[in-house]
Amino acid sequence: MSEPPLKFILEAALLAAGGPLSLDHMQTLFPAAGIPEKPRLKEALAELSQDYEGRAVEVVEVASGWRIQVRSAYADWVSRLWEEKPGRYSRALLETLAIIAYRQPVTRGEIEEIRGVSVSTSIMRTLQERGWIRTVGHRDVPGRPAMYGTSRQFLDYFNLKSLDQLPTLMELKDLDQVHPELDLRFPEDVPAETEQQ
Amino acid sequence: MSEPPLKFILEAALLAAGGPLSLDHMQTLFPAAGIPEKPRLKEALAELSQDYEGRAVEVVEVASGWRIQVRSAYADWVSRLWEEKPGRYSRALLETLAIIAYRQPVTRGEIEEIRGVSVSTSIMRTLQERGWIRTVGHRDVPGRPAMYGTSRQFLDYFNLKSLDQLPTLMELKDLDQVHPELDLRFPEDVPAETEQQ
Amino acid sequence: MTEGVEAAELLADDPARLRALVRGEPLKELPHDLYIPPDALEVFLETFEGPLDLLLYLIRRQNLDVLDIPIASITKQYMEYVELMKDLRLELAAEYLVMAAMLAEIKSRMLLPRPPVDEEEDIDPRAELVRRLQEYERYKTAAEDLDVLPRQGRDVFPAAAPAPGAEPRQREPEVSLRELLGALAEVLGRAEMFTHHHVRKEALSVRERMSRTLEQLNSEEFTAFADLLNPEEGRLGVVVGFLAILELIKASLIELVQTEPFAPIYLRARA
Repeated sequence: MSEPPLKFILEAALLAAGGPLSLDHMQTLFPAAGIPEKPRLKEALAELSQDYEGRAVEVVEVASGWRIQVRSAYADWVSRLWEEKPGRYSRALLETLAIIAYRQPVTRGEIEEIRGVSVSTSIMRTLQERGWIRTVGHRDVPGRPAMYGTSRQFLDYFNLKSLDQLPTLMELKDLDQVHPELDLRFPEDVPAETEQQ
Repeated sequence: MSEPPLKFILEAALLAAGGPLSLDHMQTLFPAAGIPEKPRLKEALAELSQDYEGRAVEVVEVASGWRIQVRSAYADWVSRLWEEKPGRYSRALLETLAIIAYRQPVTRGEIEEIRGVSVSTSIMRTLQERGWIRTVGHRDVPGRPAMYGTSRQFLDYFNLKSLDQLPTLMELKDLDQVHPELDLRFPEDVPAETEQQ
Repeated sequence: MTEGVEAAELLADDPARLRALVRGEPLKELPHDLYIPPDALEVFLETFEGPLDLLLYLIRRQNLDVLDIPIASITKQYMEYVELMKDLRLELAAEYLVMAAMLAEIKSRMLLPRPPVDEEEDIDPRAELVRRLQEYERYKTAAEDLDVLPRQGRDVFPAAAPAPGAEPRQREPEVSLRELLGALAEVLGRAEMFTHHHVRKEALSVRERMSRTLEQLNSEEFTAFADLLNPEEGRLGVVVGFLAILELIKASLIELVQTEPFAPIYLRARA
């Protein structure tokens, strides 16, 4: 069998190695009689690099040699490869979120008064990181506590046009009868654009 | 930024994964609104496969999904990447593995009966440690011996999609059918032509 | 991605290391019936995978069919090998000896005259041996076929590339509206908010608007009242905006300034 082009031998070695190879290391892949000179190797790597134009991979030189890597433009998809299964939010978090939705603008102290227990800082942080609540001002009392309200993302995530679409507090007493037209789909069914923004 | 072609997204994911991905797993890489149907994925994999024509890599379907692998034509160069040569397996191990693959579910006693010798514990352990065989149940006889079967990794390792792709087993010839009138003369007395068939 | 080192015993032995020794002496003379070169003998002795394997070898060496075994000569050759092996690998001998006994039995049965009465039922004494040999040969061949299949790490290699910038991500938990409302219903039940928190039939959009209005205001500068009400929202929108401002004033969250009657009204958050 005739020998394949040098660039493909390097492609094979780099992808099989799954990491960088130095030029010295690349030379050890060849039998003593046919070791390519380093300029030849660099040339072949350049050709390979050209072949990869527009593809998902690229040839880059790093500290320990050359490697083939996935272009960062693909990070969004690739990241999801390793996505961990989503956890579940605690009851405390959901209650806090519900109180903010219904009583906004509301301070943490007021939430605690309603719930009868303290609200942890991590719950408030999680809700803010998720983009569902934000600080809308500060109550003019000693300590100037922050007041929280829900965000546009909150409405989007739950597929609501406005908070008015939520059942009133009175109606909440009998949850299953209220608002038959209300979209009570589970978020899994909701299109992703509304989830990810 | 406009989305890159599906085949390149799959190329990125398969190379980043460094191993097989099922179609189901590939679908999880996309946001809920834009999950490609499985036929679309297969189509894109076929396109990718075509792009790889003549290159050092190929797209293959194995038991646990699709993977990108370096073609066997490059084994000479690639195997020099590592100091250690891949282990050759003893005939005892390969015969044991073959019996499990073709006869599963099968007990160790049955394997020994076929081979006419005992099967060493270290062979069974090696096969299990490699993840090629697993206990699939217990035979309902005294001692409840374990029954073994092959795993998906076994198929992946040997580049197979399913057990159907194993080479066909030699056919058994029936003594009575081949020799309807059994000649019980001493074979030494039989003319040589009939011996040599 | 290397194959890793297998247990030494699983690696095929290096043939160069093998020496056939008989009673401690290197083997010089070969048994008369062994028509194989000495080097090959050394290897074979080490690599037979049991009595069936050895028998198959003896049969194949003479190009014979498994179905037509010359029992007498095969038995003789088999015994010679077993003698050799007894010297080399005592622990293997037991299985080989069982086979030797079986062969001897078949041979003797074939020597005996057959009683004419069970002519019909008479079965070839070799039948069971043939069945086992065939069965073994199938898997021996299957193992050889398996050995030449392209293998990961030997013939083909998984292709991998690092993906800088792609990090494992924790997916956000999903929440359904039902869950959210359920949580609220529960907390309300617990807090008996219906009495305690004097809940009116209050449009939630007012509360929402209160949040939004508060955000628009700050304590450093005044915002014109009119700027907070957008006529494009329609009559209802303006009313909701107005109610929100009234609620905020009532809750002392904002202050309202008007320098003289009919002058523009300004609002700011209470510092």
